[in-house]
Amino acid sequence: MSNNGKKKRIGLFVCHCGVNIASVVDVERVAKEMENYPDITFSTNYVYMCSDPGQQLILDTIKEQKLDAFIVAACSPTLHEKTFQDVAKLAGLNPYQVEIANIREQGSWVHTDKEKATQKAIKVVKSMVEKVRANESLDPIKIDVNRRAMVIGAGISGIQAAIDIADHGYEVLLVEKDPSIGGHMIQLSETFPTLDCSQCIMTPKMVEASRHPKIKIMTYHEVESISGFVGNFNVRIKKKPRYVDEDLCTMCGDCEEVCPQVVQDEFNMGLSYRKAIYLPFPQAIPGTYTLDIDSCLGMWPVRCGRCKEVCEPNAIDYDQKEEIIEEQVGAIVVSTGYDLYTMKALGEYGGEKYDDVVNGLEFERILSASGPTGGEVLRPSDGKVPKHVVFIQCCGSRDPENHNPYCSRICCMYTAKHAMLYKHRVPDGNATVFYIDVRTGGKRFEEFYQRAVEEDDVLYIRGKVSKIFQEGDKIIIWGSDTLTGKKIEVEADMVVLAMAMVKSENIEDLLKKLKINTDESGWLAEAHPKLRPVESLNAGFYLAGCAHGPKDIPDTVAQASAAAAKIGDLFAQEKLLHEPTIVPVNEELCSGCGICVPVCPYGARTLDMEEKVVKVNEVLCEGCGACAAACPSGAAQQRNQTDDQIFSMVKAILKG
Amino acid sequence: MENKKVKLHYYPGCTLKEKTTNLDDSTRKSMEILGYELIEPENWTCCGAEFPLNEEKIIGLAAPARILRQVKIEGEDKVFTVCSFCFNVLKRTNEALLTDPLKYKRVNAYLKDDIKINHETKDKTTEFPEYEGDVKVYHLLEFIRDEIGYDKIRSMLKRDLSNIKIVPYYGCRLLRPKGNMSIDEPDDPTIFEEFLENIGCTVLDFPFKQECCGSYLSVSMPEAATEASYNILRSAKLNGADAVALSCPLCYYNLDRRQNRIKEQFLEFMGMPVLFFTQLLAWALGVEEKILGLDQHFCSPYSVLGIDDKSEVKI
Amino acid sequence: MFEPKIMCFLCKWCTYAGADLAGTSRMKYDPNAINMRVMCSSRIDPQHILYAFKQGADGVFIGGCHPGDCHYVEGNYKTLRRIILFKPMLEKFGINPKRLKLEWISAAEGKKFVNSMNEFTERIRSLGPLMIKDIALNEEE
Amino acid sequence: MRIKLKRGKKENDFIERVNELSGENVYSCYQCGRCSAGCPFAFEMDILPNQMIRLVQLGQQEELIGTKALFLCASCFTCQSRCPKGINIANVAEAVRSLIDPKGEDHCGPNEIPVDLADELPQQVLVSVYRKFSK
Repeated sequence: MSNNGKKKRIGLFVCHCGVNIASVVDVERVAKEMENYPDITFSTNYVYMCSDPGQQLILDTIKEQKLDAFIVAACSPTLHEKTFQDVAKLAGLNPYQVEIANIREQGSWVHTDKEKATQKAIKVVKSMVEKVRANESLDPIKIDVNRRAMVIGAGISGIQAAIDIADHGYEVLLVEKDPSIGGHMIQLSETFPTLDCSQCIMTPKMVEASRHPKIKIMTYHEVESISGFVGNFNVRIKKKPRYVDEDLCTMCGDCEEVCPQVVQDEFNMGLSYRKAIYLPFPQAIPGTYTLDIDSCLGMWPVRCGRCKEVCEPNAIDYDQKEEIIEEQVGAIVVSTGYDLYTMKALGEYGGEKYDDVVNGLEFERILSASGPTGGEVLRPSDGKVPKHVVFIQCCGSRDPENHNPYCSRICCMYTAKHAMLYKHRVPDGNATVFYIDVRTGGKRFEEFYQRAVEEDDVLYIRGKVSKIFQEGDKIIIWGSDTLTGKKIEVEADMVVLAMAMVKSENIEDLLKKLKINTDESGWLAEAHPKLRPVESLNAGFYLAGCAHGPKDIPDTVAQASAAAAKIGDLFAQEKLLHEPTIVPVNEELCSGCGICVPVCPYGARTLDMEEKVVKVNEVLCEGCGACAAACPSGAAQQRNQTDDQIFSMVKAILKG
Repeated sequence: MENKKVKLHYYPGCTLKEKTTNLDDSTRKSMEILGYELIEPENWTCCGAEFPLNEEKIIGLAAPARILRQVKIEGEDKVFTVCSFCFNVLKRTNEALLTDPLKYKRVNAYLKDDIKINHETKDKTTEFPEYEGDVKVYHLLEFIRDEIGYDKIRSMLKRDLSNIKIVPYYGCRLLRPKGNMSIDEPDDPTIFEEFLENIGCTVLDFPFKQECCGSYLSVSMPEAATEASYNILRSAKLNGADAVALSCPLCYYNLDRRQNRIKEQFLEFMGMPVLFFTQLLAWALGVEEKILGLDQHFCSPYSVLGIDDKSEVKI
Repeated sequence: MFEPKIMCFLCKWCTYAGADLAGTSRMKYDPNAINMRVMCSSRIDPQHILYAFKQGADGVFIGGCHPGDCHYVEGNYKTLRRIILFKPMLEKFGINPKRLKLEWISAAEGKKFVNSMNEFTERIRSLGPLMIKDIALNEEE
Repeated sequence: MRIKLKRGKKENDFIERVNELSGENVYSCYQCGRCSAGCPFAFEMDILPNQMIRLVQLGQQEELIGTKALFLCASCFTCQSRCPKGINIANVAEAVRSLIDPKGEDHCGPNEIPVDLADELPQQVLVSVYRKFSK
């Protein structure tokens, strides 16, 4: 596009880069030959264009020559495109009126034939003239920010992120699908490598979150749908009926006593029982009973209704209905956590057939002072104290053939902790660990592992177990000791499987709503594996905790705080700036075929059924141009890289 | 015609023709009752028993491919076996021909040179179609589950087997190698249990159901094989079984015929009856006792089936 | 010796950066190819390729990120599909599809970029010049 | 006893041949020992299945000569069904057997069959044992 029909006055500055360019490319000839190229009103060369005098030369020339645009033939645009755009701004030009011709990295440095390299440089410069001639002046797209955040999942990562964001001074919605916040961490007994009690450090965090004036806790809520974009999300949240009024419930427990329905207790991993109306655990937040409708006999008074009868404060309300709550937020933290891989998948280990073969979280509950055994180590089948406990690492981890390819990272450490805690509880018992490698790459981890071996007599056997079965009241384990080259058979009283960590069950639905990508194992994908580890590629979404991949508590907390800090960065901006080189639609040309709509990976394009044209959300468009290539009518044109620009550049390169 | 029999190709394999006629006879009789007329592929040979594990020993695929080609020539697209070894070799041959173009080419190059002579007319056949690996190979357990259906079996039961407390023994070849070769999950199989339940047996769990019996090591390393077999029978006993059900003639040899060796090596061993699944099927379908060939067993299975033991007590 | 003209479309995030790396590593290759930087390989429309051939390119090279590495999630898969579908059409136009090449080159693969350039230049050299007058596109725009 | 580790042509060729004949990649084994843990005949073996793979990884053809373990494999595939890397260890054993004894001596030929057993042995056991352990 020309400037209001007026021809652009374009300047050319060819850089010598000392001898880096000039020794191969005849820079003077480039400048000279280009003098007569259409629209070039000024052409020169200089030894270091990026130096202060070089920049001053450009600045002065723009003013003297009244340039509308200019080209710097120099190094790769990744190095100094920004430098020269700033020069343009200083001179009052729009930065999109600057183009760089790369004649160093893709010119002088890779070629030896001076004549050919010079000819190539001229062609590259010509193509950039063609481009800049049609460049539009653009301003960044500015977006308002709604300075409220939503955190999905209230385990330790979600709670930490919520507290940090709230401490920045922003409002936070903390959404949790379960009746209480706390996640898996509140289930743990003691934590490695310090052996401090998990509930003792977790409960204050939970209380802090619940008391924080900027945090709104929404337990028993699920995200129903999300629309909008970074800074401006509209969220619909489903409030599941609890059938108990949170504000009225005094946690007296009368309802629980009369409830006739008994089901397995999830908090204790099914090792104990709860009623259909229940408090998940004593420290639950919010402190209120919840009626689990799937287990309830039915709420018509004719069928049961006993809980309602005995409830003194009249907190039980059978008429509660599902509600949809709409909220507006500017950023979202996804901290949906993990689950353990199912033991059913390990048929050779009995696949949940044997009561005394338990997974790591079950053993945490057995060890926990608040657990079903009150902290005594008793095996589930007969309540006896197991005298020999075998721990098996890498159950379902590091097994690309049959299970999960990755290392679950925390099992080495929690197995050492389990063995140690077992020995502390049962000093005359034996703890044996089967391992492949012991990975202790955290602060004070190796010392902890060595302590288990040296001070607590935990026997480590290097070899993966092949089979577990029951014989009488003993569990038989077939393993091998690869260090001596012997097959090992152990008779144990109890077996603890360090099951792999896997993505949360049924998380796919939520992720589809959020449009967040995962890796092949279902863990949330970060925007860059090294440089952007807490952001999603989808702008406005941040990752924290094990939803992103297996990690221990300190790493989880660090990532949660990092996500909160990133949100602080986002909210500190007055307006969000967005690259304007997007692909709008020329509604005159658009036939409404809709081909570009599914091509867009960001959902930025929608077909307006009434007007029969495609509408573009400029904020969502990242400017890849895939839609422009797909558009059959030419209505979708990328700003400053239109088809016409590409054609004229190709022509300049090949015919020039 | 109500009693019209369905024709079905059946590959018995060598061992069934001589050493384990009880397996062959009970299979034939049961299938007859279930409405099938069994046809053996003409001029069948040994399948080779062991599938060649060496990528370059392709000649071992020629015999099973030839057998399957014959089924194809006779106009059929499926064949069933009861011997686990034959099942494994035939099925793996198909897999190799379907997935490995080089093996396909070389096997068919061998088979191209076949000459078939009709000894009566002295006619020679030298033209054969290529074999592409497309005849479906069933084990009878699979065929019952997928084609006959347990409902039909249950509707035809004549005897009550609920007093028989039995464990299924899969062995290796029905379950492994894992993947396409396996008739069920290698470490969590249920097909054999389902079969036994549907013919009315009381089925017990048994952790050694997929352990190896020692296979051909009973020739080269007899003590090792004996110990392996003993462990299986011991576990069956510990889990409360009256008998072990199986499908493989070699497992049968190791677990039943060699119980005298087990007894020598492990003095406390008291014997454990072993039955082919087809014997149980035939018995449940009301077949008379003499067809079952129970007298061929080393460890008497009569009492398990509730028959007065007419043979001498061997253990 | 025949010196082919080669038009390269390189994605900004991976292949263009790989070409820069070849430069900073001072690797050498033939100057027959001239690069155009695009945001994503999926910006390239078959029209652009045809146009390049029409303007006298003897070969067209497209460089994108490795599968799974696309800055725009999946643009490279779109490119791959388009190129696969487009190649038979090129043949109908009388252009040997070997004159069009799609390659995945990351920002770290300077060496691969150089090798691809040399190989592709050599391939086009052996195919000889594209006889524009013989093909269906031969009329002025 | 020590192994002098060489990574010359001879050793590499041996590993390459094992991979070719078995159709597996012995390099992919990370020595977890699960094959040995589940092998029904490991209790009789002088070296365990994972050690056999290890010796192949080290290129030690000579060390494998005379190992009893190679002739204790019943091809039951328990190892293969549980190997976290999906290695078909029975195939590797078969490849090693054929490479350490290329001249072809019978490990278990017709003469080894006990006379009293010859009558009762099922055909398939004879066919399979010859196929495995003789040339």
